[in-house]
Amino acid sequence: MHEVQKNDRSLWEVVGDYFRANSIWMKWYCTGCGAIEMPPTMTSRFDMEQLGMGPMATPRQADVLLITGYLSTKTLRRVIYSYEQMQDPKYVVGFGSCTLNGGIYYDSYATINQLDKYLPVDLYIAGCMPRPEAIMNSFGELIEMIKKGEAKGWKHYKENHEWYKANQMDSLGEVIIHDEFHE
Amino acid sequence: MTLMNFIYGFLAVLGAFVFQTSLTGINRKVTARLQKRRGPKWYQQFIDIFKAFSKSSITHGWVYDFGAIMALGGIAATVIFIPVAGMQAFPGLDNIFVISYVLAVGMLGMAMSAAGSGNPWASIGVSRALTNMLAYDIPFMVVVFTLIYQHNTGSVSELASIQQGVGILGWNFFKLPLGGIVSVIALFGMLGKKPFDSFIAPAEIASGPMVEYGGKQLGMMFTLHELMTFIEVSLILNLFFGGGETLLIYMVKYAILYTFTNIVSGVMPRFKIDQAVTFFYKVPLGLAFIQGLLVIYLGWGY
Amino acid sequence: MTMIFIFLGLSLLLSYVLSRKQPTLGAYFTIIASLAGLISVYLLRNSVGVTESFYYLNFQITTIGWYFAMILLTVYFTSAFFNPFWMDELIYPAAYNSLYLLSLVGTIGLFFAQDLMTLFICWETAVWSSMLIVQQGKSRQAAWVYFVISAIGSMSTLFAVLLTMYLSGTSEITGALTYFTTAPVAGALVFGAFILAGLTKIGIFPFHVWLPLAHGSAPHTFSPVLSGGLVKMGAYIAYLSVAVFPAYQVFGDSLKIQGVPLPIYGLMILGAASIVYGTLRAIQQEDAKRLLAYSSVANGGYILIGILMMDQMAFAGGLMHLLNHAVASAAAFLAIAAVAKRTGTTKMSELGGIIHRMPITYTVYLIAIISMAGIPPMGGFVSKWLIFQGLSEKGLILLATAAAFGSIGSYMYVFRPLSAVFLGQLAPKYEHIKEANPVMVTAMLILTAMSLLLGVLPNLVLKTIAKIQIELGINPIIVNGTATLTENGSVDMLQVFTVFGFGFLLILILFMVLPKSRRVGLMDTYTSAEFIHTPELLHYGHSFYAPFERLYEKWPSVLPLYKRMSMKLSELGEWAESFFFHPDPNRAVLWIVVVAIVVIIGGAQ
Amino acid sequence: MTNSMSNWIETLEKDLGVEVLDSPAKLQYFIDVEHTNVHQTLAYLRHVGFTQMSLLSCIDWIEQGKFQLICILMNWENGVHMLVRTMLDRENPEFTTITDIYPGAVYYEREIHEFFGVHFRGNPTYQKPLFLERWDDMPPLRKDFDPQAYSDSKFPRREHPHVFKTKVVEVTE
Repeated sequence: MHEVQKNDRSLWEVVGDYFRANSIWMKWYCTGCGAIEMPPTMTSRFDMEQLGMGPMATPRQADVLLITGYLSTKTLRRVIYSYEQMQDPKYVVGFGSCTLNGGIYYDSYATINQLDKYLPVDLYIAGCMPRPEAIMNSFGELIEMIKKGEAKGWKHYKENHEWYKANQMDSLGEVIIHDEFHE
Repeated sequence: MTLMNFIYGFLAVLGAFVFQTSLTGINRKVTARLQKRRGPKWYQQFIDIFKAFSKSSITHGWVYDFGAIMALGGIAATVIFIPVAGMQAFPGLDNIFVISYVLAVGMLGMAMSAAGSGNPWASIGVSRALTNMLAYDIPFMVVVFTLIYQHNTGSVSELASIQQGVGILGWNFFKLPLGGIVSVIALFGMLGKKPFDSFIAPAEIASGPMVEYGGKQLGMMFTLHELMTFIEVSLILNLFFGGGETLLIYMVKYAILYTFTNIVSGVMPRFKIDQAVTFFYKVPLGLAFIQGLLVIYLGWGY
Repeated sequence: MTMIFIFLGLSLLLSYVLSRKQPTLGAYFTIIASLAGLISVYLLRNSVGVTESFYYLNFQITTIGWYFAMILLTVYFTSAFFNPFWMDELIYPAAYNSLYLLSLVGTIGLFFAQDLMTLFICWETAVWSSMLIVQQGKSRQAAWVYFVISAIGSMSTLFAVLLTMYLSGTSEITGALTYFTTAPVAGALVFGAFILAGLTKIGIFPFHVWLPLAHGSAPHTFSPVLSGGLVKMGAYIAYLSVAVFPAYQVFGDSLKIQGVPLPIYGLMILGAASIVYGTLRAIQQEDAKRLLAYSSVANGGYILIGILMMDQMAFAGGLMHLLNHAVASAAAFLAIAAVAKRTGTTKMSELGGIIHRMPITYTVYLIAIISMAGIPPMGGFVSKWLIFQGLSEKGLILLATAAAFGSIGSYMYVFRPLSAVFLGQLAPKYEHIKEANPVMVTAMLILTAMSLLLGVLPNLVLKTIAKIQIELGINPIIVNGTATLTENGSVDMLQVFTVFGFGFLLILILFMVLPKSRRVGLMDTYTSAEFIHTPELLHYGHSFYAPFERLYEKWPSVLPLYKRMSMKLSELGEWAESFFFHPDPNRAVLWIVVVAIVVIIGGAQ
Repeated sequence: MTNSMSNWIETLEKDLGVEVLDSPAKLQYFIDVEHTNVHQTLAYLRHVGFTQMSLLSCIDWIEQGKFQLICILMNWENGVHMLVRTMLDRENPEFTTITDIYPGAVYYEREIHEFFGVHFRGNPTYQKPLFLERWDDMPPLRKDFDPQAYSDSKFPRREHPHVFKTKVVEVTE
């Protein structure tokens, strides 16, 4: 990952990070097979609401974007469009090996191999789909990262915007699609 | 109309916000226990609201912001009108119609700023919210009409003080049982609780009017929801459950009533909007009419 | 006072001559003429009781007449500002300008009429002139329906006037009408005829058919006058038939419901029916002007109930609602007219996002609908509150439900144009429209300021209404400072406004303290991550309340009933005609024989 | 095979002059037809009762240098599936559209063109893209297309440093 400076957060940001750590709203982008792991994490056995986490309906309201599985080029365009609609301090969590290195679809013409070339990923959860225990453990990790100010993916995206855009362009050709089905 | 009134008013708004938000946090735990899970911390609702305030936000033009400010301003003003345990920041302003119509200012402000965001889901949510308001408000207004006819006064604090001092049976809920039931059902509609929450349905219309809110506007909408809940529950409390002699009794009764609505709504499905209208115009309106005729022509409930 | 009528008559001819040469000049002249009329009538406010005559028409100034005339003149004055911009769209601009002033003269004459014949003559001038203007609008059929139903009103007024003058001997209104305390049967007949005229003109339920047609298709600049002004003529007639004509004594012995005699209660039920009917139909409309027309039907119901109650609170509420509704619906119609001037259409599904190009028109429309819906800071709330207090004082539960339905339902139909026309996505074809013309904007702002003033300081109007109530002998509405006191509780609108302002200020500070938000375009909204590029697809303006409208889609409307009646009538006519103008001769022979027999028998008597 | 079933197959074979092969699946038969008289067969079968065309798909026999078009028809009266198969040359796969017999085939033809490159003369929209957005390479389902090479070139990978937790670095200016 990238080195993290310790002392560049103002007081307003430190307090904000405390609130943002204890109340994380997720935009469930159920892209792949990992989405089925979320209901058990929410319901009575694991209950992610005790960490202050809960699903929200639109990216405008959400803080964390969960990419829960393989990303085809068409889905990645929609994910990038949603990511840019989210409000700053926003975080991305990549589920499973398909976002890490392409997973079982490493050689497919339709799915991308590595998520963090296109979006700044703050946290990967390994597994070909991680179980709810792994998800709860990694959410605890995410909360610690936010509290300490290490989840700076959104700042990284802002600073190296051209680099991300260049990667997106040569892999996807174009993000906003205007064709017969999207007029 | 001195400076003290305005300070009392500000304290009333602050107190209402703190009391209701902590009560919502406790009720999120109650709903969680309903589903056999542990549920969040009791101050989770505070954290959610302050987190929303701490995030950056977008705007779709001046009407988007003006509507949100007008909505929350209107509702904050209504909280100042509400008599709590006999105390009022501005005495003489607590007429039922003033309160229920200033509520409409809040609803109109939110509707205006939601429609101003240009998102079709927000407009669909607003059209459902207004239809829902037409559904629950007519039976409630008939019951309020009967109360005014019976006690010859429209002021909420007087209606509350009439019921106090005679023990439980003095409450209007027992003197006018049908009216009490109708008003509690209308309370579910007012709060947008489960059976009647098709206008903020997260799955169907992406949380309706709130679809384009993020950052500080979303925090304002959450505070608006908390204050609106405070107004509506305390309105029903004062009219039918005798409002509190002291602040403590008021808060205990308020908590019981609000938790009751939460528990019932925790197990309810969701009406489609036209089913909600037909439901409200069959049973509650019928009960309200019967109650009205009983009071006017047979003189019961005095 | 006759000076005013002479002056307006002259200005009528002058405007005709002027606009023959240059139409917009004639239109600007109508503004000046109506302003002069407004000021001169205002100066008459303390010369009550002066009677003057003009050949055989004699007038008398009464506070109620003065109050009605002032309402009407404000509406005429402010909508006159819009005349110059519609000159090119009208077929006969010169006729329009002169008829505009003629209908003004007719209605003022009606309010100040001292005897019944003047009343009828002024009623006819107003009806005729407004009908000829409505004809210049989109559809001739609307003008024809408008005239037929007004004709019902005129015929019943004529019948009542002649019957009263014959029975009571005098033609002076108050003297003639009070005669009927002694002859209740004829009194009931006269009351029925008079109130029928009032109902047709206010547009109450069975006779409301002309209102959406006439308002919908009248020229844009005349419909505010139609709904703000001319509907008040019917309210005046209703006032005459209940307050001046001693209705409560004449029907004193009939069955009483909660202290209200049965015939008057029946009329109130008609008013309540028109509130419910107007609201339900307004929610369905696709065209903004027809929607506002149906809202005038609903508000007409409030006015009728208020006036018929004749008690301390609801009567004052009814009279004040006259002014509030006139100002609010005139402002709303003018705002829609301004939009129609810029975009060329009033159909809501074709518009959208106009606020981004016409913000002032938007604020005018917003204040107008807040007052029309009866929401506190604006005037509409005070009058609806008084009417509801009056109803709950007397315990009329059915009317109270209809009133509640009307006011809550009005949130729905007033919000529909707000969201479909002004908010939502801005269509590219309206990208470069400009704000309304400054002349138009001043007219609209005058009306907005008035409805705000009425909301914050209702005592200005309630004092005059209290004077009217004293003249009628009912205990007047008590007003101290800005608080209106009634038995069922009081409301101090200035305090409500300050507390509302305080709340608004509080939240404004909170909003300013927090970090500034980033401006984002309208198309950058959440479309569940799908790419949509045409704003028209993303604008939700068509069938806005579809689930609610489906509930009463199949309810029968009154219009087909009238159509069937008119068909039956024409069939009867043809059948009768076939008797006399039949080609084969034996029909003629039959009639000769019949006539012969009649002559013989007659002769033998 | 019930006797009523067998005799209509004989009439079919007699009329079309083609041999109906049985298939392992129940109520499913094959017909192999030359690509010139596919349309008469389809028209006849539609007339006989096979009103529904369930699927039109294509197989790439790269060894024989052939594309095989398969049209699955279904008869609602007796629930029989009939598969009409024909072979096309792989170098320039030309075929005339069957939308005049089965209008529903328009999107199947578009898909086959997108994934195999078969040209369907007479179908105006067969060249427009359907599923793949901004596709810039040869039709992907042909056997001579190498997905691994495409994936490596289009979606590059970098080696993850074996750091499992971000180190917090003390910045000393």
